Amino acid sequence: MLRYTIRRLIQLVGVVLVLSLLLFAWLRVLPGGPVSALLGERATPESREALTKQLGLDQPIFVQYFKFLGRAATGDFGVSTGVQPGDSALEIFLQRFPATLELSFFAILIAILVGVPLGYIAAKRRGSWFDNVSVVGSLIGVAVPVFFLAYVLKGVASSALGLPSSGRQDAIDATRVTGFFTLDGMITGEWDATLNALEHLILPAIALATIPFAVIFRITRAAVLDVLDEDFVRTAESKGLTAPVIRRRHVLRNAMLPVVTTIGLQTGALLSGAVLTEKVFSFSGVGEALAIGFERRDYPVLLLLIIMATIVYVVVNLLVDLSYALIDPRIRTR
Amino acid sequence: MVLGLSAKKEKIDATAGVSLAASAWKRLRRSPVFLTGAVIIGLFILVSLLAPWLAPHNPADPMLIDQVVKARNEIPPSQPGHPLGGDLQGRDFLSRVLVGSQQTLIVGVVATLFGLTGGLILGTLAGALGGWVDSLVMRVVDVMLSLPSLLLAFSIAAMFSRPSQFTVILAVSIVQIPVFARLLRGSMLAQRHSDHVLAATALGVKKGAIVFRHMLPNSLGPVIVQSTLVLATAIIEAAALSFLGLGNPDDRTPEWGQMLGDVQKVFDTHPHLAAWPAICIIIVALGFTLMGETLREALDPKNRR
Amino acid sequence: LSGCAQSQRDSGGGGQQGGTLTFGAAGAPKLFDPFYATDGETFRVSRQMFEGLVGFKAGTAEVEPALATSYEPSTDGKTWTFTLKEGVKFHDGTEFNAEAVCFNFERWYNQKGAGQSDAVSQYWLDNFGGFKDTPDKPSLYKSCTAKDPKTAVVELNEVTSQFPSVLGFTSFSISSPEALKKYDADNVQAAGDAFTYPAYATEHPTGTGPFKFSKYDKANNTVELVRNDDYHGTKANLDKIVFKIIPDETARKQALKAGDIDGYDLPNAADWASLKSDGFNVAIRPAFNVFYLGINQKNNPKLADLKVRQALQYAINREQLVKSQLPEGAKVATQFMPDTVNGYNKSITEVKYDPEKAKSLLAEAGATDLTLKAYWPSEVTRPYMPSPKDLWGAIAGDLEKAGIKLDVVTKPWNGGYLTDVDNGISDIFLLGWTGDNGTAHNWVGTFFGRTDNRFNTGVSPWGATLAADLAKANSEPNESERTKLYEEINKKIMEEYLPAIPISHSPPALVLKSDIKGVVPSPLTDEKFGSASKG
Amino acid sequence: MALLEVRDLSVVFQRKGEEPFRAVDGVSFDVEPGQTVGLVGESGCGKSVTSLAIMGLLPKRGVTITGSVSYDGTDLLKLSDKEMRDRRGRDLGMVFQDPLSSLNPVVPIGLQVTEVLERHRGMARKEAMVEAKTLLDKVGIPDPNRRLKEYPHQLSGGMRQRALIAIALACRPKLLIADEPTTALDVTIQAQILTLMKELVHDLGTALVMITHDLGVVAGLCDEVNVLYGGKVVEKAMRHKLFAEPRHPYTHGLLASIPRLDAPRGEKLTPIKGSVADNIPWSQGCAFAPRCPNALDVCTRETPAEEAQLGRLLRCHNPVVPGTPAAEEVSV
Amino acid sequence: MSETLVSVQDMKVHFPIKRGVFFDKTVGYVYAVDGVDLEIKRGETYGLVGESGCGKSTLGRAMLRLNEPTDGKMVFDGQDFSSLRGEELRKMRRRIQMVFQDPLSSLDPRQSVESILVEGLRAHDLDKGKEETDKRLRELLSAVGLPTSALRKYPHEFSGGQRQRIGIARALALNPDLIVADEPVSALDVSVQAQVVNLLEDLQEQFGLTYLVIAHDLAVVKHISDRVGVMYLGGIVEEATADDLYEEPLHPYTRALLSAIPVPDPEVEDRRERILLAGDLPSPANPPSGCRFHTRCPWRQETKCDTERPALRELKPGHKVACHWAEQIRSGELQPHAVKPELVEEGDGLSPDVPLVGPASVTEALG
Ligand SMILES: Nc1ncnc2c1ncn2[C@@H]1O[C@H](COP(=O)(O)OP(=O)(O)OP(=O)(O)O)[C@@H](O)[C@H]1O
Ligand SMILES: Nc1ncnc2c1ncn2[C@@H]1O[C@H](COP(=O)(O)OP(=O)(O)OP(=O)(O)O)[C@@H](O)[C@H]1O
Ligand SMILES: [Mg+2]
Ligand SMILES: [Mg+2]
Ligand code: NI
Repeated sequence: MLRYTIRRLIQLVGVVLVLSLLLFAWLRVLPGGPVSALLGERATPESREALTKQLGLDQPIFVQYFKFLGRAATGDFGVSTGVQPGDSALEIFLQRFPATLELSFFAILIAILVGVPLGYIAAKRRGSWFDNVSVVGSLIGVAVPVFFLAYVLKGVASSALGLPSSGRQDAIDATRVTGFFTLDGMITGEWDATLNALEHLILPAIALATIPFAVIFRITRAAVLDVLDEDFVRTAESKGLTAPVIRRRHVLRNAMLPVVTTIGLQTGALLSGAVLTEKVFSFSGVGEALAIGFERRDYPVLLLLIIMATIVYVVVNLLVDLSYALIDPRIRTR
Repeated sequence: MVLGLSAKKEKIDATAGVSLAASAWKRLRRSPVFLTGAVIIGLFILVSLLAPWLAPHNPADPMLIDQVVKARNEIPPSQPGHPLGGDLQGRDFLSRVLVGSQQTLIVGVVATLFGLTGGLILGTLAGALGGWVDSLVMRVVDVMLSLPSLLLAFSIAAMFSRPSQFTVILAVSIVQIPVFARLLRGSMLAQRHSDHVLAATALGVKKGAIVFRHMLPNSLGPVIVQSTLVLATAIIEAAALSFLGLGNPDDRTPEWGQMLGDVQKVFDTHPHLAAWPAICIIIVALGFTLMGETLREALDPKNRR
Repeated sequence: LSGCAQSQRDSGGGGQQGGTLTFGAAGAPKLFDPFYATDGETFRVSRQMFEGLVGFKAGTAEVEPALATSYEPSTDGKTWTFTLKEGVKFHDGTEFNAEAVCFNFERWYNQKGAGQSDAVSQYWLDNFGGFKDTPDKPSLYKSCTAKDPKTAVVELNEVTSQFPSVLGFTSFSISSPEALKKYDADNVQAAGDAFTYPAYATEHPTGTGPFKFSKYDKANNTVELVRNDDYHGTKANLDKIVFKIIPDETARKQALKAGDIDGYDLPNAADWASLKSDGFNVAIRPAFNVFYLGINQKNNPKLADLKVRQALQYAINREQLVKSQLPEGAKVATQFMPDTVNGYNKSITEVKYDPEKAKSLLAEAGATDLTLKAYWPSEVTRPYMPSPKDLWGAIAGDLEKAGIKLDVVTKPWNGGYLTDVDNGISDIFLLGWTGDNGTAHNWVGTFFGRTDNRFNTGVSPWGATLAADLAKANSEPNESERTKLYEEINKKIMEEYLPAIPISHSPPALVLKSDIKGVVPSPLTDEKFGSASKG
Repeated sequence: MALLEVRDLSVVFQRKGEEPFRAVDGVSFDVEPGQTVGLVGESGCGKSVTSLAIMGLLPKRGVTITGSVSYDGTDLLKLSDKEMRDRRGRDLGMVFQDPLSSLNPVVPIGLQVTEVLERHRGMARKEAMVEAKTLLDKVGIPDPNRRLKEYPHQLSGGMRQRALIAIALACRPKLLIADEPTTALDVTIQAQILTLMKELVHDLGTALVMITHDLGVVAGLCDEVNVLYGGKVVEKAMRHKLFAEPRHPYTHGLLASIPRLDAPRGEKLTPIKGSVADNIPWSQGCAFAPRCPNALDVCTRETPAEEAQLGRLLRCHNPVVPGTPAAEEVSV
Repeated sequence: MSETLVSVQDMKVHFPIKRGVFFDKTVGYVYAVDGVDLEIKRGETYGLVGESGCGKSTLGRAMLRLNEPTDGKMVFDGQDFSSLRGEELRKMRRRIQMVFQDPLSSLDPRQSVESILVEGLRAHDLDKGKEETDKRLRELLSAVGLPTSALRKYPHEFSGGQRQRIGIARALALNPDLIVADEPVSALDVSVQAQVVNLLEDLQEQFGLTYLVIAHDLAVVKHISDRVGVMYLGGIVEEATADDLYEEPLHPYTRALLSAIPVPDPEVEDRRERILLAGDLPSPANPPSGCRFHTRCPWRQETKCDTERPALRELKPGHKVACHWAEQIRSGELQPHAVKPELVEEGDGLSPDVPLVGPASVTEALG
C-alpha cells in the first residue's frame, strides 16, 4: 500500500511539472496577459514595451519558466491581475479554498444522503415505478446544465424560501479562525454566523449536488443490484440471518465499494461544477476565482488554481483508493 | 460415424444468422426507454437538417431591432410571424432556436468524432502494441485525466486567443480523448488474451488483420455506447464554456449552448430567452443519455440470456 | 468575544444618523493607496477615505477647492499657490499642512523602480509625465515649497489646461506623511507577472476623508470603512460603509433585491426599468464618455480615403442603435466629447443615417468591394459599451447593409483584443473612453495628441497638424481662447479628418435603496458617501 | 414420517413479456433422517431451483411455487418469511457450488461463521468465536485461529468449501442440502470434501440432499438417487439398483456416455444425441423424446406418468429392457 | 508410422511478477511450466492431465508459441519451431492448430461461422476461388456434423456442443498435422461431452491427425489417449500408455489422482480405497523445493524428496516416472503415512497493480 501511495505521489509530481510547463508556456505565447491586464485601454505602445521588459516577459520561455519554478518554490506563484488584482495567487487560493471545500462537502453530503438510500430502494424495487422515475430523474439531473439549474434555483428557491442567493455570508462581524465559516462560528460560539453561513450554503450546495447525486444514485443502484445477485447474499439468506443484518453487513458493505470510488471521482465533477455554481452564486471560492480568471484572463491565478485543482483531484482520488483498500480486504492484503 | 446422423436432425433453422448487434437491436426495439431516446434524437436530427427551411426568418437578421429598447428592457414580444418574439438584438427567436439545433448537432457530433478519433488512435496503439507504446500512451492519458474534465475543457478553451466554434469543439473533444483511449485500451487488452484472438493467432492470421478484424470490432461496443453519452456531455459542456465566456463569441449562426450562455444577464427578466435553449439542450442530452444507457444495457453480456 | 460581535451587529439600522451602508462592488479593490490605483473599485473605496487639494463639485466635472481653500496661478500659468484649510488632521492624528502637501508631491515625483511603471503610477505618468530620475521623460512638475504651514507653492515646467483639475483625481489625494513613511509606502516590487504593494497600500491607507479604513475581510470579500469622528468638515452620517464584492452582475441585483446590499454600481441598463418599478433609486449619472468605431488607416489603404470613412459614418444607424441598445439618457455623439466638456462644438450637426449616401460615397471612392477586418471585444462591459456583442450586432448589420464585407474577429478584452487594436492589426474596432476630468485635453488630446495613436492618424497628412493644434490648445493659458481652439479642432476632426466615428454617449447609473439619501451621482463616478444617510 | 417430504413441487418462472417457464415440474421425494438422497441431471434440469425452493430462497417476484415441502410435519412453503428465516440455518443448512462467490469477500471468515451462531444459538460474539474455532477444526481447516481473522480470498478453494460446510453445519441442522459442492474443485480436493461430508453426516446423523451432475459422486455417496430431466424426476431408485439396471433411456444414456476409468480402452462411448436445448415441454409429451433412442410415436404425444415398479419410480413409455443396449449404434 | 512428430525439450514458461515504485521491475516469477520434456508420435493421441493451475494450458500455448517460452525448444517435424520468426512462424502455424476449452469465447462473436472458417484459409492463401472455398466449407461442416445452414449464423446461436464443433472445424480447415485440444470437453454436459470425444476420435481416424489433448478429467484422457502424461506444478511427473498408467500408476501423485476419481458404479465405489491427499496445490509462484509433490506426498521420505528434484526416468518400457522412490513404492517396500496439510497462501498479489485513476467524465462514471 505504501509503495502504491509513493508511486502515485511521484506520478503526481511528474504530472504537476508537465502540466505547469505546458500551461506556463502556452499562457506566455498568448496575446494579452499581464501587460494588457495591468494597463487596460489606457495603454500606449511604449508603456506596453516598458512593462513587458520590466516584468521580464521578453525573456525566453524556459528562462521564465525556471524563474517561475524558483519563485514557486518560495511560495510565490505570481500576483493576480484580474480576480483580486494585486493579491498573490497563493493567497487567493488559500483564502478561497476553504469556501470551496465547505461547499463541496455539503454538496457531496447531500448527494450521499439522498443518493445512497434512494439507490438502495430503487434497486430493491427494480422495475417498479419508483425505480423508473428515479432512474429517469437521475438522467435528467445529468442532462441539465449546472449553471442553468443554479439560476433556476436562485430565481425560484431564493424568492420562494427567502434563502440568500449570493456570497458566503452576510456582512456580519464574524471572527475568522479557520476560513470555514460554518466551523468558525461553532468555534467562537457565534452561532448566528454559522447559521448565516449555512443559509448561504444551501442553494449552491443543492445545485452542485445534482450531478454527484445522479451518479451516486445510479452507482448505488447498480451495485446493490449486482450484490443482490451474488451468491454470498443467498448464502446469508440460507443462514436465516435477519433482513437488517443482511442489508447492512452483506449487501451495503459490498455495494459501498464502487460507491466510495465514485465519490472520489466526483471531486472532479465537483471542482468543475464549482466553477459554474460559485460564479452564479457569487460564492467566493476557488471555482469563482477560476470563472473570473477565465473571464479576465488572469493567468497567474489560473495557473496556480488549475495546478491546485489537479493536485486536489489526484490526492482525493488517492485517498479514496486508499480508503477503498481499507474497506476492501482483497486489496488491503496485497 | 455416430454423430453424423444425429447432427443432421438438430434443429438449426435455415434463416440467415443474427449477429450480436442485431439481437441487441431486437431487444432495444421493444424498450420504451430506448425508443423515447431514439425518437428525441431522430426529431432533433430531422429538425437540424431541415432547420433552414423550417425557420421562418434569417436567424442573423436584426429585423425587429426597432422593437428592442434596452433602456426599458424591452425586447420584441410574441407577434404574428414571430411566435416567440425576438431576442436582444431583435432577431427572430423561433428561427434562432430552430437553426440553433444545427450548430448544436455539429458541436456534439464533431466534438465526439474528434474525441473518438483521437481516442481510437491512442487506444488502438496502446492496446494493440502494448509494451512501451502502451506505457507512453497511458502516461499521456494519465496526465490528461489528472485534471477534472470540465476544468480541462475550460483551460483548453481559455488558451485560444481567438475563441470560436472550432475552439469550443476542440476543447470539448480533447477532454474526451483519454476517456475513449482508456476505454478502448482496456477492452483491447482484454481481447489480446481472449481465446478467439489466440485462435486467430494460431491460425496464422496476420497481426494487422487480428487487430482490425477481431480486437477492434469487439472492443468498439463500449466505445460506441460512450460516444452516445459523450454527445450529450459535449453539448452540455459547450454550453458551460459559453456561460464562462469561453464559447464562440460570434453569434450570427446560433447555437443553443451559446444562446443560453449569452442571456445570463437577463435570465430573471426574460427567462424565456434562456428557457427555450435550455429545455432543448436538456431534452436532447436526455435523449442521447437514454439511448446510450439502454444501448449499454443491451450490449452488456450480463443482460444477455 | 461573541457578545461583542453580537452587539456590533445589532447596531445597524434606523434614523438619519448612523447605520451601515452596504455597497455591492463588482470586483475587489487592488489596493487602498490611490496614487498607485488604476481601477475604479480602488478609487471608489479610496475616495471615501482621502481628499485632494481640489475636488469636483458634486454631480459635475467642475473643479472646486477641497483641502485647499483657494488656489491662484501666476500670470505665466506655471506657478500655483494653494492656501490650505486649517485644523485638518489625518486619520493617524498627524497634522495636515503645506509640508505634508509637498511631501506628497515629492513622493509622487520621486518614484523609483517598479513605482515608475506604467501599470503602477499610471495617473502620474499620464498627467505629469516623468519622474525625477527619468531625464529623458520630462515632467510637468517642477517643485513644491511650503511657504508657511498653510501655503504651498507648486511650480510647473509647462502650462496645461489640465492643472489644477488633475489634482482632483483621487490618485492625487493627500496621504499622511507619517503613515507613508511608517508603512514603507513607496516599496512597490515587480514580482513575476505583477506588482506587490507595501503595507501602506494594503492595510494602512491614511487620509483625511470622512471615513477611515477598518478592515478587508478577504475570506468574506468585504471591505469595511468606519466613520472618521475627527473629520474636519461635516461628519458622515453613516457609522460604517461595507463594500461587499459580488462579481456577478445578476447576483448583485438579487442581493439588492434581497436586501443584502444597499446599492451597487453600473446596473445593467436593461434592469433600470424593473429596478425603478421595484422602488429602487436608479441614479443616472450624466453621460461622461464616448463610444466610437475606431478606424485604423494604416492597414487598409482604402480607409485613408475620407470618403470611405464618411461612408462608414453614414452607414451606421446611430439613432436606432442608441434607442435600442443603450440605456435611458444615451445620446448620439456628434463629436469625441460630451457637451459638458469645455470645447464642445454645438455647431457640428449630426450626420444622419443614410445607407444610400454611404453606398454612393463608397462608389465614388472606388471601394465598392470593401472588406474590413473588424474587431469587437468579448468578455467585457464598459460604461460606454454595456454589451459589446449587441452593439456590434447592430453595427455589423448596418455595415453589411451598406455593402461592406466584414471579416469579423472577436477576442477577449484582456486576451488579445487591446493588444491587437493597439498594434494596429484591425481595420475597424469598437472602443471608447470615460473622461477623468472636464478638460478637452483629456478627450481629444488623449485620442489624437500623437500621430502614432490607435487610429494611425500619422498616415494622413493632417495627422501631424491635428497633433500640433492639440498641443497648442492645451498650452493656451487663457480659458476662453482655449475653448475656442478646441471648438475649432472638434469641427475639423468631424468634418475634415474623421479619424474615427463617434457613436454615442451613454450614461452609467448607480442603484440605491430608496432609503439611502444624499448620494449625488457624478459624471466622474466620483460619488462620496460622506453625505449619505440611511433611513 | 420422513424428515423431508417434497410433494409435487413445481416452480414456474414468469418473466415480463415471455412465456412462463416451468423449471421444476412436479418433483416428489422423501428424505429420512440420516439418509443421503441424490438429485442428478444435466445442467439446467432444475436441480438448483428445487433446492432453492425447499430453502425458500427463490425470489418472490415472478415465481410461482406449488406443491408442498413438509419438514418435520410443517409445510415450509406455507411459512411466513420470518418463520422461514428462523428455520434456515438452524433446521436446514445449505452448501453452494462456488465456494468463493458464496462467501462475503469483505467480511472475515470468523464473523461469517459466528453470525449464524449468534442468530440461532443466541451466543455472544466471544462464545461464538470459540465455537467457530472448534467448527473450523472439525472440518479440517489447519490453524483455525488465524483463519477466523482472514478473508475468503486468502483461503484456497478447498478451505473455502470447508468453511462453507462449517457454516452450514454450525447449528447442527437435521437436513443439509449440498448443491454441487465439489464441482468447482479439483478431483483430489473433491475427494477430501466428499469424504469429509460423508463423515460429518454420519457423525451428526444429518440427512443430506446431494445435488450433482456427476454420477460418479452419486454412486459413492447416496442411498437413493433421483434422476432429473427437464424439471421432472424421470427415474428414482436406490443407488445399487439404479446403476446396475438403469431403466430410463436417459439414465441409461448418461451412464453410457461417461468414459469410465476402469473400462478397457478402445470401447466407444455412446452419447445421447442432441443437447438439453432440444427438449420439448412436458405438456407436449416426453421432454426427452427428441433425444431418445427408444422414442415411440406415443412419446411425443402423451406425457408419461410416473410408475412405481419393483422399488423404483420410472417415467417412460418405453423403458430400456435390462441387458439390451439402449439402441443399436448407428454408424455413418 | 511411429516417427516423432513433436518433441519438446526442457520447456520452461515463467511469467514475471512485476512490481515497482515507478518503473515496474520483476520481483518474482510464476513458474507455470518448469522444465517439460515430451514427445508425440505421428498419428497418436497424447493426453496431458493435472489439476487446475499446474500449467497444462500454458504448456500447450507455449508449444504453439502463443506464449513465448522462457526456455527450451520444440522441434516439429524435424524443424525447430521455437526459433522461427515472423512470416516463417506464421506459415508454419498452419500445421499446428488448437481447440479451446470455452467454445463460446474462442469464437469471435462478431463473425459468422463462414468468416470464422474462411479466415484461416485466407491467411494461408488457401481460398482459391469462391466455388472451391464453398466446397471446402461444406466438407468441413459435414465432417464435424453441422448443417450447411450454419454458415451464415453466429456463434451465440449454437449450443455448447455445436460451438465446439465449429472450433474443431476451424482447426481442421487448414489440414493441420497436430491439433492441440485444451480441455475440449470440460465445459460441456456429460451427454454432449461424449459426442465431441467421439467426433475427435473419428476425425483422427479420417484425417490421420495427431492430438495433444489437455484435460483435468483423467477418465476422458484415458479414454481417448494412447499415451498420457501427468503434470504436477509445472512438471510432468509420470508418463505411460493409457492402460499402463491405470494398471500400474507409479508416481504417488498419480496413485492419489486415480483413487480420487469417482466411478459411476456403486460396486466399485464401495470397494475402493482412497488415497486422500492432504492440503491444496501449492502456488506456482512459490513452488516447494525438491520434489514439487513432497508437501502432500504420503510416501515422502526424509532424504532427497525435499532437496532434490527427481528427473523423469523410464522405469519400465514406455513408462516414465519422476519419483526418487518409485521402485520402492512399486514393490511395496515403502508404505504411505499420514501427512499434515500445509498452509497454502492464496491471493498473494500475483496480479499487477491496477492503476486507479478514475474516469474522466460524468457519463463514464455512470457506467
Ligand atoms: N431466477 C430465474 N428466473 C428464470 N429462470 C430461471 C431462474 N433460475 C433458474 N432458471 C432456469 O431454470 C432452469 C433450471 O435451473 P437450475 O439452476 O435449477 O439448473 P441446474 O440443474 O442447477 O443446472 P446447473 O447444473 O447448471 O447448476 C434453467 O433453465 C434456468 O435457466
Ligand atoms: N499470462 C499469465 N501471466 C501470469 N501468470 C499466468 C499467466 N497465464 C497463466 N498463469 C499462471 O500459470 C499457472 C498455470 O496456468 P495454466 O493456465 O497453464 O494452468 P492449467 O493447468 O491450464 O489450469 P486449468 O485447469 O485451470 O486450465 C497458473 O498459476 C496461472 O495463474
Ligand atoms: Mg445448479
Ligand atoms: Mg487450462
Ligand atoms: Ni462412426
